[in-house]
Amino acid sequence: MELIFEKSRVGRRAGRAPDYGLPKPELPLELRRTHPPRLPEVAEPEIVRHITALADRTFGVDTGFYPLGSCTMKHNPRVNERVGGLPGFRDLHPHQEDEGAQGALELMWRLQAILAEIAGLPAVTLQPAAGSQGELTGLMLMRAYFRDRGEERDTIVTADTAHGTNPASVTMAGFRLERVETDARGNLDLDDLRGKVNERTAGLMLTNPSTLGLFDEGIEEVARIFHDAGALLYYDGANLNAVVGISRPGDMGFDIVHYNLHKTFSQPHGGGGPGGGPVAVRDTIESYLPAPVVVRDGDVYRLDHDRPKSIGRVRGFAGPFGVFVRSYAFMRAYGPELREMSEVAVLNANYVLARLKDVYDLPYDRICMHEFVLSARNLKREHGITALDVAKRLMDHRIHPPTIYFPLVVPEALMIEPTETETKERLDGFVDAMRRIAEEAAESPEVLKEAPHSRPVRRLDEVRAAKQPVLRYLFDEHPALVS
Amino acid sequence: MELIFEKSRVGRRAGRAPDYGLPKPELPLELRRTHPPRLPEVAEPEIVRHITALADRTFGVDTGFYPLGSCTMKHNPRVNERVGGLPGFRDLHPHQEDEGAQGALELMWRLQAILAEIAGLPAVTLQPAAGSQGELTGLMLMRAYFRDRGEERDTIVTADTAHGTNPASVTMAGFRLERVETDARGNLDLDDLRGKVNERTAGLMLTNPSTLGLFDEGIEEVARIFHDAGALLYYDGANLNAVVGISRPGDMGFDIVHYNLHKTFSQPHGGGGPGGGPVAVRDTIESYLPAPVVVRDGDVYRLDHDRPKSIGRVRGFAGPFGVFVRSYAFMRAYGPELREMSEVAVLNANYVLARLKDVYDLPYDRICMHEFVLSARNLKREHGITALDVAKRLMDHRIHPPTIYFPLVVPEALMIEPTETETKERLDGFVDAMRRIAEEAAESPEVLKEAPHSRPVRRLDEVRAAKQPVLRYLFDEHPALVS
Amino acid sequence: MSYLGLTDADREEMLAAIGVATVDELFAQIPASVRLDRDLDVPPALPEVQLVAHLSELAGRNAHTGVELSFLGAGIYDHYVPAVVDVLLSRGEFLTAYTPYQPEMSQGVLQAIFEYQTVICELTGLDVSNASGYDGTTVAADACFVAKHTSDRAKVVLAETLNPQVRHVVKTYATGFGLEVVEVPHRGGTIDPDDLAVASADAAAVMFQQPNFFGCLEPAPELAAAAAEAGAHPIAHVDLMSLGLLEAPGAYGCAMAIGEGQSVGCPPLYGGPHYGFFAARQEFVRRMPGRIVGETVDLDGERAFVLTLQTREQHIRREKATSNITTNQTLLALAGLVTLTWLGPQGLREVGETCFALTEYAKERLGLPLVFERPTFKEVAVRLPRPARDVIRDARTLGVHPGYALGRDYPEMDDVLLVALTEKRTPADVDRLAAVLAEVC
Amino acid sequence: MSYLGLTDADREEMLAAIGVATVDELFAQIPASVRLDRDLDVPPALPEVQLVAHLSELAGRNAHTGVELSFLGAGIYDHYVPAVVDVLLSRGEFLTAYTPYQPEMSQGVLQAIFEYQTVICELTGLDVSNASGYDGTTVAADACFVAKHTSDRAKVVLAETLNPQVRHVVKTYATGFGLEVVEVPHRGGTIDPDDLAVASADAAAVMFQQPNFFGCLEPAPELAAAAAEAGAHPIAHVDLMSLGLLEAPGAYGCAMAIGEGQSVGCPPLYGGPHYGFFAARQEFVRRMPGRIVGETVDLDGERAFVLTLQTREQHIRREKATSNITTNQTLLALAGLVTLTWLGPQGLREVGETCFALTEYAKERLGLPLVFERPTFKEVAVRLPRPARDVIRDARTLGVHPGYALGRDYPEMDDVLLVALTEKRTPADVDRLAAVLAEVC
Ligand SMILES: Cc1ncc(COP(=O)(O)O)c(C=O)c1O
Ligand SMILES: Cc1ncc(COP(=O)(O)O)c(C=O)c1O
Repeated sequence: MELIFEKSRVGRRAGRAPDYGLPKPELPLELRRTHPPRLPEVAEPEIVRHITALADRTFGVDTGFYPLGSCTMKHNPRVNERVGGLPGFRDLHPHQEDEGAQGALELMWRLQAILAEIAGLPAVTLQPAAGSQGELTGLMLMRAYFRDRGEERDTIVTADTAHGTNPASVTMAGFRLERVETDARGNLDLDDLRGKVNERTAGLMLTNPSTLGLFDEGIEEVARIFHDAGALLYYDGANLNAVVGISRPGDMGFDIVHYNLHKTFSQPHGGGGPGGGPVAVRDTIESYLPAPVVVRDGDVYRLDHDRPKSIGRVRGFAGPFGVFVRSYAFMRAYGPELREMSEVAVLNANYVLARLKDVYDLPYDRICMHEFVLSARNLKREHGITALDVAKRLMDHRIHPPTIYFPLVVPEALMIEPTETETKERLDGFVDAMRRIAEEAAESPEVLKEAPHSRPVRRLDEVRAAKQPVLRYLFDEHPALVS
Repeated sequence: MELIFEKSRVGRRAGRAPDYGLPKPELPLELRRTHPPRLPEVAEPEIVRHITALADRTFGVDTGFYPLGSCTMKHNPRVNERVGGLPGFRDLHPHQEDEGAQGALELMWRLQAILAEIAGLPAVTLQPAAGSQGELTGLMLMRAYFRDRGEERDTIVTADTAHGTNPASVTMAGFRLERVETDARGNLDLDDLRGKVNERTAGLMLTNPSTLGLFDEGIEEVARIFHDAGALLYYDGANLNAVVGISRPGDMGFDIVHYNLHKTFSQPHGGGGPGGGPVAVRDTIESYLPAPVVVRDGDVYRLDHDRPKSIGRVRGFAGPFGVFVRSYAFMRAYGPELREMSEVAVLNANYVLARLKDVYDLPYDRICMHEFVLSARNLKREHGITALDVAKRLMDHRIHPPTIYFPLVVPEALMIEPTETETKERLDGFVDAMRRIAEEAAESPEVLKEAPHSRPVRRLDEVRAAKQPVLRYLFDEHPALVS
Repeated sequence: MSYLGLTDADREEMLAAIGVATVDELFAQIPASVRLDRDLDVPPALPEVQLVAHLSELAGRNAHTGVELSFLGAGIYDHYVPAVVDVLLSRGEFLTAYTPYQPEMSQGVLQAIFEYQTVICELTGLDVSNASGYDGTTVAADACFVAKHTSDRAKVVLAETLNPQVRHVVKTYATGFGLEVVEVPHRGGTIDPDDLAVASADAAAVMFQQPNFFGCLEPAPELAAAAAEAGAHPIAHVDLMSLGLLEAPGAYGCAMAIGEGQSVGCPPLYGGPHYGFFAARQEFVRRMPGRIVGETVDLDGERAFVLTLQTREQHIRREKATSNITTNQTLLALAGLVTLTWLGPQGLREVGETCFALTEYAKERLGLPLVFERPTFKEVAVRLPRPARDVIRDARTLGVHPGYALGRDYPEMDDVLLVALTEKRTPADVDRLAAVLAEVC
Repeated sequence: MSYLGLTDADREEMLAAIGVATVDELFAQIPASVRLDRDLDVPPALPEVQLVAHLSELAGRNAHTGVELSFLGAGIYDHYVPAVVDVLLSRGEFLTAYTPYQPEMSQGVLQAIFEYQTVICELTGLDVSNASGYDGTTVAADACFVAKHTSDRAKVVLAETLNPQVRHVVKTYATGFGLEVVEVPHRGGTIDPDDLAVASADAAAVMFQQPNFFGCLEPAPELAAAAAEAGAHPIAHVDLMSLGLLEAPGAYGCAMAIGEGQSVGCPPLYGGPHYGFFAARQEFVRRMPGRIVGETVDLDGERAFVLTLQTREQHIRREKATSNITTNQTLLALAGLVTLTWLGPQGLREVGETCFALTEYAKERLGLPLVFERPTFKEVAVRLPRPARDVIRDARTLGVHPGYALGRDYPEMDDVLLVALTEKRTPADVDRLAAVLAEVC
């Protein structure tokens, strides 16, 4: 398919700015643009067709089943898009005085309250832009908390199953990293853990249920170990979809929690974003939260910027407001039945697991939570078929592949998260496809090696992409098109 | 692909009505529903996927080139959808008092004024729902006009090239039909015409340019013949896209004109509709227009229902208002440059014609207007390839076929209307496809006979559809799904 | 221009290929005397920014349901249109496609229409549905046309309780159809079956509305029986939104059921575009107007859908066609399909129950004399101490539009207000209406 | 529940397949003591009708640009977002897809990001762009991180005329990064190159904003030169909407260019979500944060696109990654791409010219003393006879929001009002602002 630059012709155009017939002022010469940018020159009809054609080459949850583990690719209710587009939200300037933004502030305040109840922790900041930034914020909060106490703690413990963002956040926050092993049941190895927690330990970062889709059965003991050492526990909320209304991180002993609004609370993923990563904390940590915070005085809501102990701001304004509107609408559509959301997410995952574990290896044979991790190592051993081959072949069934090769502790990992919004028919379709692929691995492995066979492109040369990076359109190879 | 009824399961649901906890009144027993309707039971996620999958199996102007002759499948600007959705329009009740609808009334009044200027006729009714209803309205206006004059006229003359709606409208309006021939140049045959116009003749219905895409060079004489006989001329505006700002029906001598807002003025066709078919008339006919009409008193706009000589209403309220918003926005985006719209439509058509007439027969070898009609009779004679085969093969080039087998005066007709919103690249792509198909007709006719090869379905058994009509889903063949 | 893609270079090449020097030459075939030798006298072009500003300004001068608490109904109802409908309307493939003449290009829209026809048949209890008519008025004229041609009778009987606009349009069409139109007056808000029996003598069809224009429930089964008795086709004009609770017309012997589809899937939009639905018993299928989609198979025997029974239509039968309709209301009809799918049988029933309950609540809360004793569904006529038009004017100054002035159509009802209740109104809204009416009456 | 599709029968079958009797058993692995033994204490579920009513009520209590004539800017600008952007945002395939880890499933979004990277490179005059950062503040922190790791220096210099929120976020991140942050005060509204030269000594990077937070045009080329002179990476924080008129940062020697993308393609939306853009010279590519899409070929040699240089990223490099970012702002960045495509080079230039001209018109029409003598682009700081906060409060009662109170960030500027002009404002709007300010001052 042509790039938009290849559909460009000198002199074509779509948008025009109004010309109010005012005198045209002159810019200082040395600041003026010397070469006009080579933006595409295309009239509206072909812009619309281009977007349409690109969409046709993109697979979303609306297109079909998308069990991408750890990403909670649930259905995105359309009413959320409708309310997200209300002029009272869309056209509200973030510098508007609080008196002129009471509805928006009330929405954020209500969202904070619901999030706090779900986490079982009292105070919430909505500012972080995504889970990863929530992590960084949480670690900054730990630093501030200990500095305030005059304690010198420089180490953060993470699990070997942790998502890459955890260690990356640890480094960005200026902490040392300590890794702890997973035991045979998929829980944190308590013996290994005890040896690694001491007075230098600032805290733990844990995903629970873990990236294996397993709830840590020793969580109480884990919490005790850290708290006894005066350290804090951080909850990576990426897997919260398993336990909303069922078990609260605060009750598990976590002191700081991030939510991924684009996972658990259905902000559409948008091909990579936007997201939202609010953070909830215990009252002992509240005073360090990023400013501003939404507070309520009687019937009036306002942004409180006066937080002397705050770590400061981590992004612009009070957070990704449009995401709040969608997630708040999502929560209000469920009410207390949010519990049912998690129950069905777990039921769906266990059903698929039950129907697949006889054909794919299951490293940790337990009831899972909202997702589970299979291994294709049996197919690799017997037929040389890898997790990648399985993933590519699924595409020919019009199913998006699961997350693969993560978590790292499982070889040939296939990380499968069906989510609660799928019907049994969809789950059965996936099971049938996975079983068929396992048969094909034996019957016709070459078909899998060559897969996909039905997509707009075949497998790509990723090495070439990295070795000879071409990261933007090379106009000079197409001089005819340049203005 | 499954039907929505096949995705239905008892107990699934999406929408809920609010329950305000009021007492539940009882309906009279004899009026109560006995069997619940078997509406689909589907949750929102699969509803959205169903719509998405159906869209993927539908080809629109947004998907690609759509030169469907006589239908003016031009690009539909998206700003029109945006303004069409403004709450002030969308949520305005049609029974709202005029004082509460001044913005809507002003829009309609302004639209009437622009339409009047384009037709060169003073008075406009916006009421008709589409071109066909505009025709019927026009014929009713003729009847009222002559009745008022005490004249007995019962015959309407139409051209042999006329669209089927013209004769159909004549019958519905209770008139007799007289058909006149087309001459060798594609104009009305004046000799034939003279013999058919007399004191019983109420009027002429003519499309100009004709459905052959040719402007009637004798239009002045045609008008003279009818007017001398005391008859009226009706202009079928389906082809107005050729002459906006260039030649006005009123100046050609037409007394009554309909517009197709969904063709010339870009109301999206919506898979079959909605449309809009306003009618403009000479002042001598104004008093018969359907009521209500939008009038302006000073700065105030109102619906005038008090029209004693009106033929009455032809549909509900004042017309398809949402269509008016879009077409008005379209006209305001162009302003007087609407002339350029028609110039480019005619330029595009002639360019394609020039590049195709050596490979397909051209029955009337003239410069065309916004569309033209080729004949595949040469391919049929030499290779047994019909217009239908050409049409089906175009699909494999991701191009929507032109209108075929119309107008009836041309055997194996291919009626091609590119519209003004296509780029030269698109036109060239179409020309290349058409030329390639002509080659294939000689090289590999079976490939054409079997076409299309790349659509979700192959050619259909249309005879069976008509012989054993299945016009709704047969639940009884799928008892499992029934609630 | 934003919507045109030709560059100057393109134009030159194209003119050369055609063999003319200028675009003007292409118009040489138009006699000079009928060419426009000046620019169109229309307002100047607006860039998109200003276009949106201009239309927003116009929209801003309309009192819509977002700024005024409204109880207007009288044929157009402010029911909730679900967000899933936005998905349909925003898909360019549906928006920018036309009538599916080429089935291989249009299976999606064809299947959707087939599904629409099915839900219409289900709701009305009849055998066949077309792909939509213009609106609730024109389908009534269509039905009379069908009735005339399936009987050798030239009279149609209309209930006076049938929407006045519907009766008006039928009369407008009647002359051309060669139909005589007779109206039967109501007694206490509904039609008396005996009156109807008398009027039905040698009528081709009898048309009544359920619930009727006053919001009252007609003795529909008896009316249908009386008509059938006299050999006239009973035709019910119904509200789809009521058919989760009210009996299907087919179940009480109607030959055809028609109506305005707006209440299901379309916002009021100042009167359109909406869709008219048309359903009938099998025997009428070959006389039906408009597009009809049928199921068939392709060369591989796969299920597929196609426009069928086209020999009824103008492009084949021309002056012998059953109608002249071409462009219809497909996109709106599909909005109706999506809405009905979203509601499902329970949802449709719930909407009906909520409207019904709110109406009973309003009767008691408003404390105004009811004009008719008959049972109602979602609309009620109350008598005011002052002319309804004045009350409406005064109430609007308080931000409430209390309803429709029946005096607009029934001169003897100048003091009657028709109040409509949809599920979007709450008991608190009704309380506010009561307070406002108390204040201005 | 509307979003859940399991029937009771489904649940039974599924539990049986799993081999448990109840859903509760699935949660047995959660220690009882940490289970919630009550319902969540959250507001009750709302059917869609009421949900929309509730959110509309909240939205209705915000003074948005449709109900208040606003001259607010200060980092977020009310530029026109074209309707073609609606097409992008309403396509479910883009809306509901995630990061394109599997290129064969996501060529559309990958190509779109590649096109986005290209236009960012074109506008900034730099070699590489990532697929977006969170916003205009976090990309500034990212840039400092890159600067630190591509120099062996631990100091960053920020212009005092750089958006205060940007400086604030850089400081928040600085501790973790091990960075020292130094600020250079302005002289008369812009940064003096000599001051900057001094401060730049052994700095890893120098960051300034063009146009700056006061709306003034910095002597950007001289600032970049001064920084480079001192061996510090010059980083420009720019407004994409200005780059049709203003020189590309790459052209005057900047190592990196970053900024808030909101002005191009995103409505104000009370602060987000928007997108931050990040462009740099080739040499920094392997230290850049975030997703980057590259061109390659598939097995058939066909052009295709894929996420590349992933060894920079957290999922591969973990604690050694250049950033922890995972979810980014792709959809908004693509809204920017569509907007820039719609504008094209002429459109972008015209928008700049219109804003520039309106600003000059405002300077003269408002007749208030200008705080700074420097040339401006689309924003101007004027001195008021009263505290700006009070003037804003009073002006709002007249339906006009006159601008931003610079005293919020610069205590010494309590009487300074920052007025922003986009192409959506008209000369008549400026006249109205002048009248209102005259009235309340
Ligand atoms: C386990 C885990 N932690 C953290 C993250 C990072 O969250 P986000 O993508 O919202 O930054 C993710 C998702 O990518 C995740 O799966
Ligand atoms: C020549 C001609 N006349 C009349 C019509 C009928 O117009 P409409 O489809 O708007 O009813 C059409 C279009 O179908 C047409 O092409």
